[in-house]
Amino acid sequence: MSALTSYLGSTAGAPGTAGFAVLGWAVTPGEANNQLWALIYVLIIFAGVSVAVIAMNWIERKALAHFQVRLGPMRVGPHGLLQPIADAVKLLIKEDIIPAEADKFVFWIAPVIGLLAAFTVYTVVPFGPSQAVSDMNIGILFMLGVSSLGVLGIVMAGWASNSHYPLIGALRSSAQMVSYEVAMGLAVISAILMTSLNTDGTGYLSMIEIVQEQQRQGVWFIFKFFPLGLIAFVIFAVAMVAETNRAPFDLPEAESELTAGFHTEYSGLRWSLFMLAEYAAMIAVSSIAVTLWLGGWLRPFPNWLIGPVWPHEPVWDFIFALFPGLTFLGLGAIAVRGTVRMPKHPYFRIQTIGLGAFAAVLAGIGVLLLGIAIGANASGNANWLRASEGLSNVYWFVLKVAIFMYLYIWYRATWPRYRFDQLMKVGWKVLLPISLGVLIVTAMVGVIVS
Amino acid sequence: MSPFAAQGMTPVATPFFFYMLSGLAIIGGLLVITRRNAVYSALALIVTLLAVSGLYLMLYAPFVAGVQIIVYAGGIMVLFLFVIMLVNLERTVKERQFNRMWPVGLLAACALLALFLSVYEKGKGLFERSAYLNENFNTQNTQTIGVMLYGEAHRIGPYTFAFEIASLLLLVAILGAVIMAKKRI
Amino acid sequence: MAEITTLHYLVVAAALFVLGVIGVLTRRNVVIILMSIELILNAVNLNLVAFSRMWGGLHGQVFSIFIVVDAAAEAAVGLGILIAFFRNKETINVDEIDLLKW
Amino acid sequence: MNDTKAPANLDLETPEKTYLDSNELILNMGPQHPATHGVLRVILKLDGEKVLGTECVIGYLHRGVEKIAENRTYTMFNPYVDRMDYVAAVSNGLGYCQAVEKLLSVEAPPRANYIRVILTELNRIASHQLWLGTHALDIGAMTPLFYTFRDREEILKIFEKYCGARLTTHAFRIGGCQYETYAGFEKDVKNFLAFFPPKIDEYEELLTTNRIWLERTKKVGVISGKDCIALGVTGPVLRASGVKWDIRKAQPYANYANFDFEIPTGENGDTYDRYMVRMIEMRQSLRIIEQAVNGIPEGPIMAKVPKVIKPPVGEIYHSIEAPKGELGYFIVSDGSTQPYRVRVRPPSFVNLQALDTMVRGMLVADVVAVIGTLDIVLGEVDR
Repeated sequence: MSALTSYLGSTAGAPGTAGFAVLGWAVTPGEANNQLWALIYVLIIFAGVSVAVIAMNWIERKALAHFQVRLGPMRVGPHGLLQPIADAVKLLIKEDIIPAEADKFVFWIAPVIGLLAAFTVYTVVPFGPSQAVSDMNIGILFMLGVSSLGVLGIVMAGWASNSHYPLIGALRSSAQMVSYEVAMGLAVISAILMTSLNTDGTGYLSMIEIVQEQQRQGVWFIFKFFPLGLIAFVIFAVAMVAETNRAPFDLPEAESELTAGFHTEYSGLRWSLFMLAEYAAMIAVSSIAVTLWLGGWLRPFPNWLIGPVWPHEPVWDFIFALFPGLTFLGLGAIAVRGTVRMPKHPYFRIQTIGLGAFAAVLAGIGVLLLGIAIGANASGNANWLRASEGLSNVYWFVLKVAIFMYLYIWYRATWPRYRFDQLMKVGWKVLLPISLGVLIVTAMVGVIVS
Repeated sequence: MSPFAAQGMTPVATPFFFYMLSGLAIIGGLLVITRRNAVYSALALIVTLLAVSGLYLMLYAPFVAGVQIIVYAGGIMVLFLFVIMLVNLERTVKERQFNRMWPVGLLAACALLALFLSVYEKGKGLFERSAYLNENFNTQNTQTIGVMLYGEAHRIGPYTFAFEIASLLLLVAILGAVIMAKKRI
Repeated sequence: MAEITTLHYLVVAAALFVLGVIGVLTRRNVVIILMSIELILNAVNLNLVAFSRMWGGLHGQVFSIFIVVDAAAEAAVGLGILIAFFRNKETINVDEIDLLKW
Repeated sequence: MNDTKAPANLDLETPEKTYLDSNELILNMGPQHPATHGVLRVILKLDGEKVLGTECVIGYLHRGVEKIAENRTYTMFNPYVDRMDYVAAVSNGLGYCQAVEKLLSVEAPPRANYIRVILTELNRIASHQLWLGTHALDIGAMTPLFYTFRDREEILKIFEKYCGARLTTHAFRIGGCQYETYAGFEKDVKNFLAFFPPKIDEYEELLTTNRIWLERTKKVGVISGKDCIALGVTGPVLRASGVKWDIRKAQPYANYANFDFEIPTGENGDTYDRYMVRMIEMRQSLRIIEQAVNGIPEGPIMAKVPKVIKPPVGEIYHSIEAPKGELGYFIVSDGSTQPYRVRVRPPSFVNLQALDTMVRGMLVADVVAVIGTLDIVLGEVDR
C-alpha cells in the first residue's frame, strides 16, 4: 500500500501529467482531487453507458426475437446491427408533440430529471479499485438515494401529461418504487453488515471498499453465510426489477392496460430520453447488485488462483488478463461466422462487407487487448501492468453486469405481468419480512462467528 | 478505511460551490412560497433539498447528505407529489393564494430575520472562523455517527435511547397516517 | 473570494428559515404550508451541521438525523390529515379550516 | 381529474358510497387501445384502480352485414359472413350454408360433411390459438403470441391449399363444398395431428403452472352458470362456469353425432377455468379431426341444389357451435332469390354483455384480462 501512496504523491498534484496511465491510477480521480481526469472519466462513462444502452437495445430486440421464434431486426445493416442508430435518428427528427393541455415546463423537465438521476449514479460505480469517478464513503447510500430520484421524473411526467393513462401509470410507479425501495434497502443493509464482519469490526458504505472487503474476506457476499447472502441477493434482484419498471413488474407502462403508462403522451426525443433513463437505471442497479454480492470487478477466485499455473510460467493473473482479448476475438469469430453465412447474392454484398468490417473491428480490439496483456506481462513495465489490470477489472465488471442485462430480457420473454395489488402483496408481505429476517439472522450469525 | 481518504476529498473551489448551492437553495425556497401551482412548489423544494444536501457534503457531513437525498428527495417529496395529485383541484390554482393577514405574517417574518441578523452581528467574532479549519474534525464520520446512535460492543451510545424513541415516533406516525388517510379501516 | 465561514452558512440557514416562516404565515394552501415547514426544518438542520463542523463534534449531525426522522413523521401525518380533511370538505385552504367539528 | 363527465346514459350505479368525486375517475378505454381487440370502447368508472362500473360502446366496425344480405342473393351473401368473425371464417360459412340448406330442405352429402367437420375443427383450433396468444399478451406474457402464430400458420396453410384463401376462406357452398380436397389433404391434416399436441404442451408449459399466470387468472372475472344463462352467454365461457352445453352434442349437425368427443367444463367460472376449457377443447378438436380424417368416405361433395337458389316462403333458425359460442342464423325467405331478412346471433356480441358482471369490483388490469378471456371479435360484435 505504501508504494501506491507514493505513486499517488507523484501524480496527484499534477493534473494531466500522468495521462499515459489512464487506467493505471492508483486511486480514483475524485480522491486524487484531479478534476481534469474526473471530467474525462465522467465523459468516458457517459459515452460508455450510452453505447451500452444502444447495444442493449439491439441485443434485447434480437434476443427477445429469438426467444419468440422470430428474427428481429434484419433489414438495417447486417443482422439489424444499425437498427439502433436508425431508431435514434428517427426519434431525433420526429416531431416533438406537447399536448395542448399539458403543463409545458414540467412536461419538458420530467424526462431530463429521470435521465439525470439515472446517470448521476455512475459517479460512484466502481469498475475497478481506481476505475471510478470518485469513491464516496457513503457510496451505496448515494447510489440508492439518487436512483430513487428517478421516480420524481416519472411522477412529474404522469402529472404533466394531464391525461388519465399517464396519471394512473405515475401513481402506480410511485407506489411501486417507494414500496420496493424498502425491501431493496434492507437487502443492501444485510450486505453492508457483512462488510463489518472482519477483524476490526469496521463496515463500509464505500462501493470500492465493499468489493475490497469481499476480497479480504475471501468470499463473494452471495456465498457468505450460505444461504443468507443468496437470499438477500435474490430479494435485491427481484426488487431491482420492480424498481426499474421492467417485466414482470412493468405495471407503470403496461401496454395492454395503460397503453404506455406514464409516457403515453411522449414522443420523439423526449420519449427516447425516458428509454435511455430506463436502460441506464437498469445497468446502474445491476452494478449495485454486482458490487454488493458478486465481487464487483474481482475476477473469479482472486485469492485462490494466484501464483504460477505451472511451476514457473505463466501465472494465473496473466491467464485471466487474456480473457478480455479472447472475448472480443470470440465475438469477432461469431461475426465472421455470420459473414460467411450471408447469402451469396449481389444484393447482400454491402451488408456482407459491413459485417466483415464489424468482425474485423471486433477482432482488432481483441488483438489490441491481447497485445496489451501479453506485452505488459513480457515487459514487466509497472504502468503497462497496471493498465492491463485495469482493463481486466473493467472487463469482469461489465461481464457480470451483462449477465443481469440478459436476465432482464429473459424475464420479459417468460413472464406475464403482475397485477397491482399482487405486486404490493409481493413487496410488503413477502420481500419485506424475508429481508428483515435475513438481516436479523445475518446479524446474529455475524455476532456468533466473530 | 481507505488509506487515501485522509488526504483526499478536500473540497475544491469552495466559495464558488458555496454561493452556487446556497443561491439555488434560497431561490428554490422563494419559489416554494410564491408559486400558485403546488407541483411547481414541490419541484422548487426538491431543488432546495438537493442544494442543501450539497452544502452538507461541503461541511463533511456525507451521511446526513445521503439521508437527506434518500428520505427527503426520494421519500417525502414523492409523498408530497402523490398527495398533490390526489387532491389536485384546478380551483385552488385560480383562487387567492395568500390569506387575508399576509402583511402581518410578512412583517413578523421580517422581524424574525432582523433578529437573526442582529444576533449574527453581535456574535460575529464567534462565528467568523472558517468553516473548514477545525483540524480535529473526523471527515470519515459515518461510523462515528453509527456508534453514537447504536453504541459499540457492551456499551450503548449517548443517543441510543433517543433513537429508539424516534423509531417509536415513526411507528406512531405510520399508524396515524394510515388511519387518517384510509376511508374505511 | 473570501473564505467561507460558519457565518455564511448561518445566514443561508436564516434566509431559508425566514422564507419558511413567511410561507407558513401567508399561504392558504395546506400543502405549501407543509412544504414551508420542511424548509424551516432544513434551515435548522443546516445550522446544526454547520455548528457541528465548527466545533468538531458530531452531535449536531446526529441531531439533524433526528430532525429528518421528525420531518418524515410530520409529513406523513400532516398529509394524512390533509387527505382526511379534503375528503370531507373538498378544500385545502387553511383559512377555511375554521370549524372545530362538522 | 374529475373534469370528464360520464355520458348521460351511463348507468354506473356505484355499489358502495365513495365520499369524493375526485376519487372517481372515468377512464375511456379504447376504441384505440392495445388490449380491446380491435375497436371496442369501454368506459370505465374507477375508484382508484377499482372498477365501479363499465359501459361498452360498440359499433365502430359496423358495416351493416345484415342489411347487405337483403340486397344480395343467397349465394352472393355467402362470402360476407366470413367477414364477421374473421378469425373463424369457416364456422361462419358453415352456419350460413347449413341454415340455407335447411330452408331448402337439402342435405349435404356425407363426404362434404366430413370435409366441413375437418375444416371447422381446424378453424376452431386456429381461433383458440389466436385467442390464447392475444389473451396472454394482454396479461403481459409476450411469447405465447408468437408460438401460437407460428403454429396457426400450419392450419392456414391447409386452408390456403384447400380453397386458396387463408383467412376469409369462403370454403363451403350452399349444398356442400365447391372444391374436392386436394391431393395430399389427408396427409397434411394427419401431419398436423402429429405436429400439434406437443405444441399445446408447450403453451401449457409456459402458462398453466406459471405462478403469475395463476394469480392473474384465478378468481378473476368470475361468473356463475346461472348468470351466464341469464345473459345468454354461450361457448367456452358458459362451459367454464360448469354448464355442459355444446350444440355439437345438444343439437348435432353436420355429422357431429358420429364422432366421439368430450365437452370440457370448468367449476369456478373464472378466467383460469376458461383458459383450461379452451386448452382442452383444442385437444378434443384434434380428436374429432382424427376420427373424421380416418373415416372420410368417398362420394359427391355437392348436393343437388338449383343454380338459382329460391327457397320457399318461410323462416328458419339454425345455430352451430362456433369457437366463441352459439352462432345462429335466422333467415326469413319471401320466396325470392334474396332473403327478406337475415339476423345473425353472434356469440361475441352476446358474450360481451357479461363484461360488466364480470369486472365489477375488480381492478383495471382485470378488465383487459376479462376482455381477453371473453374472446370477442369486434367484426362479429358490430357486424
